[in-house]
Amino acid sequence: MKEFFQKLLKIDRRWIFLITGVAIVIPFFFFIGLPIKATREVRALYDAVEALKPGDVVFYAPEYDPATIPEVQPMAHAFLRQVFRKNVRVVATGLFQLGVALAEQDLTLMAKEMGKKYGEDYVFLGYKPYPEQVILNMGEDFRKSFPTDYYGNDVNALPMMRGLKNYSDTKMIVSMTAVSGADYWIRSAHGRYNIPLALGVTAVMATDYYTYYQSGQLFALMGGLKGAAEYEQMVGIKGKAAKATLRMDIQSFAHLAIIILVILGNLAYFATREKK
Amino acid sequence: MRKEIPLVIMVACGVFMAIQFFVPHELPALIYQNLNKTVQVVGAVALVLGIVSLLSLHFAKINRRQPGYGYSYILIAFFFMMAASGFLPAKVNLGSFLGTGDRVEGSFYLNLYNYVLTPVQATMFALLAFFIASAAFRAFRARSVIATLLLLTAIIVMIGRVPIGPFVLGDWISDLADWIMAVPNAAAKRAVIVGVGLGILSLSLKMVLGIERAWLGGGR
Amino acid sequence: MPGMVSLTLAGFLTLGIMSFVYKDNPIYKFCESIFIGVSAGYYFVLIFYQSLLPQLTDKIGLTGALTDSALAYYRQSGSLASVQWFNLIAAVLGMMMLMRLLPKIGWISRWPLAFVIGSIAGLKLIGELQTNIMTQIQKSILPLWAPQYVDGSLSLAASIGQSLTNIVLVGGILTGVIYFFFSKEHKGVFGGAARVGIWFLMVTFGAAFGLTVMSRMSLLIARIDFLLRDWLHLLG
Amino acid sequence: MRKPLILFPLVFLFLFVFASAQTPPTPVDSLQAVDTPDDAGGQVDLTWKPSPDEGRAVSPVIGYQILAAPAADSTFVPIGTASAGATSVTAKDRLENGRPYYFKIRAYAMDSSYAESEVAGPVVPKGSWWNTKPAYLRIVIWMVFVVGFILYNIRKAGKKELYIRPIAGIDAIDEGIGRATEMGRPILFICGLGDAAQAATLAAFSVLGRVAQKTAQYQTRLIVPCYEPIVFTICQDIVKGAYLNAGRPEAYNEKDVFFVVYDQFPYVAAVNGIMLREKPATNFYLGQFYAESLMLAETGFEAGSIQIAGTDQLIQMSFFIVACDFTLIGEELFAASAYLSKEPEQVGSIKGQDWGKVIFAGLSILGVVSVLLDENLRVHFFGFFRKLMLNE
Repeated sequence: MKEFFQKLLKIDRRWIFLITGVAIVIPFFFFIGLPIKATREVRALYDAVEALKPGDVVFYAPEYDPATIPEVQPMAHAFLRQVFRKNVRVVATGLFQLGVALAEQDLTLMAKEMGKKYGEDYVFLGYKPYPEQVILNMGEDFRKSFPTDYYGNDVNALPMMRGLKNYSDTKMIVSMTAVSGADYWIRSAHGRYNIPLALGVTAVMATDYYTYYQSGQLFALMGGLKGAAEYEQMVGIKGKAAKATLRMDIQSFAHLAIIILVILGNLAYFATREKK
Repeated sequence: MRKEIPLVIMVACGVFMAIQFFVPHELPALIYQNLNKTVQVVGAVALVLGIVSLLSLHFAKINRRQPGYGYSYILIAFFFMMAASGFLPAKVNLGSFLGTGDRVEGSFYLNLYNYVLTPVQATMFALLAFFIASAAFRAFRARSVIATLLLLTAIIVMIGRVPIGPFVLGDWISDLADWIMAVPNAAAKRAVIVGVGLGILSLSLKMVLGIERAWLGGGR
Repeated sequence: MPGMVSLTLAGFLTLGIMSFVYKDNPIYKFCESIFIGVSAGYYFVLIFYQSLLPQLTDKIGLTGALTDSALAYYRQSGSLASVQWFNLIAAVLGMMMLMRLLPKIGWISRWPLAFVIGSIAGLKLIGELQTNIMTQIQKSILPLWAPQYVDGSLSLAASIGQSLTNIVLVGGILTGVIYFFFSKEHKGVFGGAARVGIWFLMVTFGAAFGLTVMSRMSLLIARIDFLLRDWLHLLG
Repeated sequence: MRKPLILFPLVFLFLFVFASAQTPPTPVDSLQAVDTPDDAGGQVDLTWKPSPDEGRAVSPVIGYQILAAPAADSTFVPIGTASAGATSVTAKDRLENGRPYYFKIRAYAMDSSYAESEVAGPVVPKGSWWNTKPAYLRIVIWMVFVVGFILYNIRKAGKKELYIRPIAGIDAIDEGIGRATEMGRPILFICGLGDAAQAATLAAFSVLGRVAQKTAQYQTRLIVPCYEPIVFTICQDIVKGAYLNAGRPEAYNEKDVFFVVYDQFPYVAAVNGIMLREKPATNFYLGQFYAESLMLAETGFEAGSIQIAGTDQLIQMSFFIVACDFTLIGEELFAASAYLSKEPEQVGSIKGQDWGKVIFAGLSILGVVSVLLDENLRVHFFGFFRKLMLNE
């Protein structure tokens, strides 16, 4: 037994990789559908959007790269579906260089699905480096940083941008983000211009940003696949489109695998230590 | 003079940026916005310098026939391919499977982005799951009070935030995970934020006062 | 359109990059080089079109500054708001940055660097104070005894629960801050408090780690989902 | 909301032509116009008493139009609208700083008849030079305190030796350099993925300066792969300067401080490759890190390097704590430069930071206690502090 534990402690990490992989692949073939409850911080965003009137404008800042699609995109899609369904208009930027193309794809896809028109129902301003400066500039006037939109159109020529000067003409800022750019929104958009701010972040970032939710700097916070699954259920997305909901199941087993590994590691550690 | 002038520029910009926060008048706001614009231009130019550095490093490797210099050829070739396709006019057709020039849908440039950069990024990010598992196995040992606390909270949060936790153990586990997130976690996080905030404040102050000048090269 | 070539390339690169989990090997080196080359090229073009070109052309930049001379523009319009001065400054600083390529006058590139760093330091000075210090104090002021009312009458259980939460919050913040004290020796009561502080920090790190497992697992799950569903069609 | 309001004049025109009997409403009363305080200029605050006919049964007042003119007797042009029920509005459009303006308000009734108020003005919109809002004043108060503490301690610092508690991660830096020298293997220094705008990166710079000085003395190879272009140029300056200071400019190898790529995962792929091939004895990860932290740290572990990390990103701290040998937690990273330099000014600034923590803790305790105390005392005495210091 002791020898086994000693071997276990020195096990090549490639075995660990293998065990993790197997623990994820197997549950794909056995969907259970464990129940998911909506939490307060996620519901807050849903309720705030529901309370908007048709024609209101929200500022939307998707900042995630292909690598974080699985966590953030389900939120972004669910949110855009809800917003467009309410006939709320959207001004968007993509201030993360890796996420510009994705932000554009998302908006176009959801707008097409919900029958929305570019320039009237939504506008995509695009990317500029040094996001914090851009965010501050937009607090004065969107045109300061974006005289033209992502597609090179003169911003003033877009019907929706008429009468839309800066954040104060929007109802809220919602950022679906996987980068530290979220700090800039808190500090420079909410902090300086005092616009209600909600974030959709990865599960990792949720720890960091929970404090801001508690202190009221964020009025809502969605974290990771779990937050996405909750939102999907509230918006009422069903079937294959509800990616987050489906994957939460598999997640359970992956976590179990790691916990078992940690317990085994500790057993081995204590079993071998006492004998020394 | 090589160090004094930058120092003066830095102090002037620093003091100005700090004060303009309190001035609503349009003049400082105007200067401020343009300073920002300038920062963007300088950043963009710096990238050009970076690329020059990258290329010269690899050209040097090739010249000196350093081990693995063959890979440098590949790197340089792909750089120029990507850059050239981005600058080519959209009209240029590179062939049925390569697409066209410029940065339009279906162009070679975007195809390379979509089919080279994107999948590899996603894969590397996903690989992290394996690294986490191995790191957890290796380092999560209840050696001391501190290590045990780290391990226990990690496990509680892991199990409490997925559906199976409450399903098997009851709702208390997810409540406990949420409580840890909301209370002790938030408390310590605030302490960290305050500390970091003071650290940043003091560092900024030292920069603005010209005490901290490591960035100028070689300390004093 | 993307066709087999692109997809095969994507698949090959994915496997190549993954192979380093096993060990460093020529295929990994090959894929690494492609990856870096393509990325460098991508950003070179992106930055050129998205930031250098727009900033240095039109009304806002180099060409603007050089064509309609700033001073003339000022005299004509009489308003400082439309002056092109700043664009000239931006262009000049950008040029100075490029001087790095010439060894003799490379030092001049410190000017634009000083400009960037100074501006940022000044900006941070106020920003940090406002968001990270003031707000956090505000939120740390909590009643240690927090009576809770359910249907108009005092609920003892709920009150104790809330009070406990508040006490832990305030205690955690204070001990955490004590841990970060640098100029006083950590011993005696003070040292004890600092110790409690580090416990709180560890709980936070544990929680962060646990949540991250969640994040990373979901990425891997998505990747495997793609492999099993979209690529191999093993799932419905 | 704005778009339909812009249409009002058209609707009114339409109604005006086709309406038969009209009953003009009573105009608004006591129109006041003042320059908007604490703004950049170009804005005027208007207040008025609403028309009593807002609630009348027959064609009530449904909206107001704001008119402005450069002189009381010249043509007034519409510059904005306000809905019924409003008693104030900030006029923002078409007003220029430094020119006088006169204002009046037109109350429109349902049947498109209208009545104009008395003229208010002249008002000259102008920008303010100082923001007098309490929120800004409080920031000034805080600045005076915290910045004052830091400055005071920096000044005082030269006079006597100040104590700084040991920080394990910082003490390990010298050990790490020594180890690399003994083993004859290089040191890898990564300034994180932040740009030069991030304080953590700036803190990393000063540690890099110290490390480079040591490696120059010991003739140990120092590899610095960079991510952000501006950070790259600064790193070059720092390392070059350090070798110059140590009297070994010839030992500086420009090709060892290089730019890799401005993209997270290609960067990680490259650095992982370097770790596996060069097998550095010591890895430094100081600055801003994101998801790559664990990939780097785990690969470094596989390569058998001693690893010292420091960041102000909370999540990544947890990874570094798990996977690295030494971790500088949060503020410890910022203390590092002072700790290593031992310069009195630097050490003094740390003491100033500690004083900042004292007020933080003091105010929190004061606040907590005041909540417990008698209502009157709380409101009058401690309420004063809260008003003075906190934006609530």
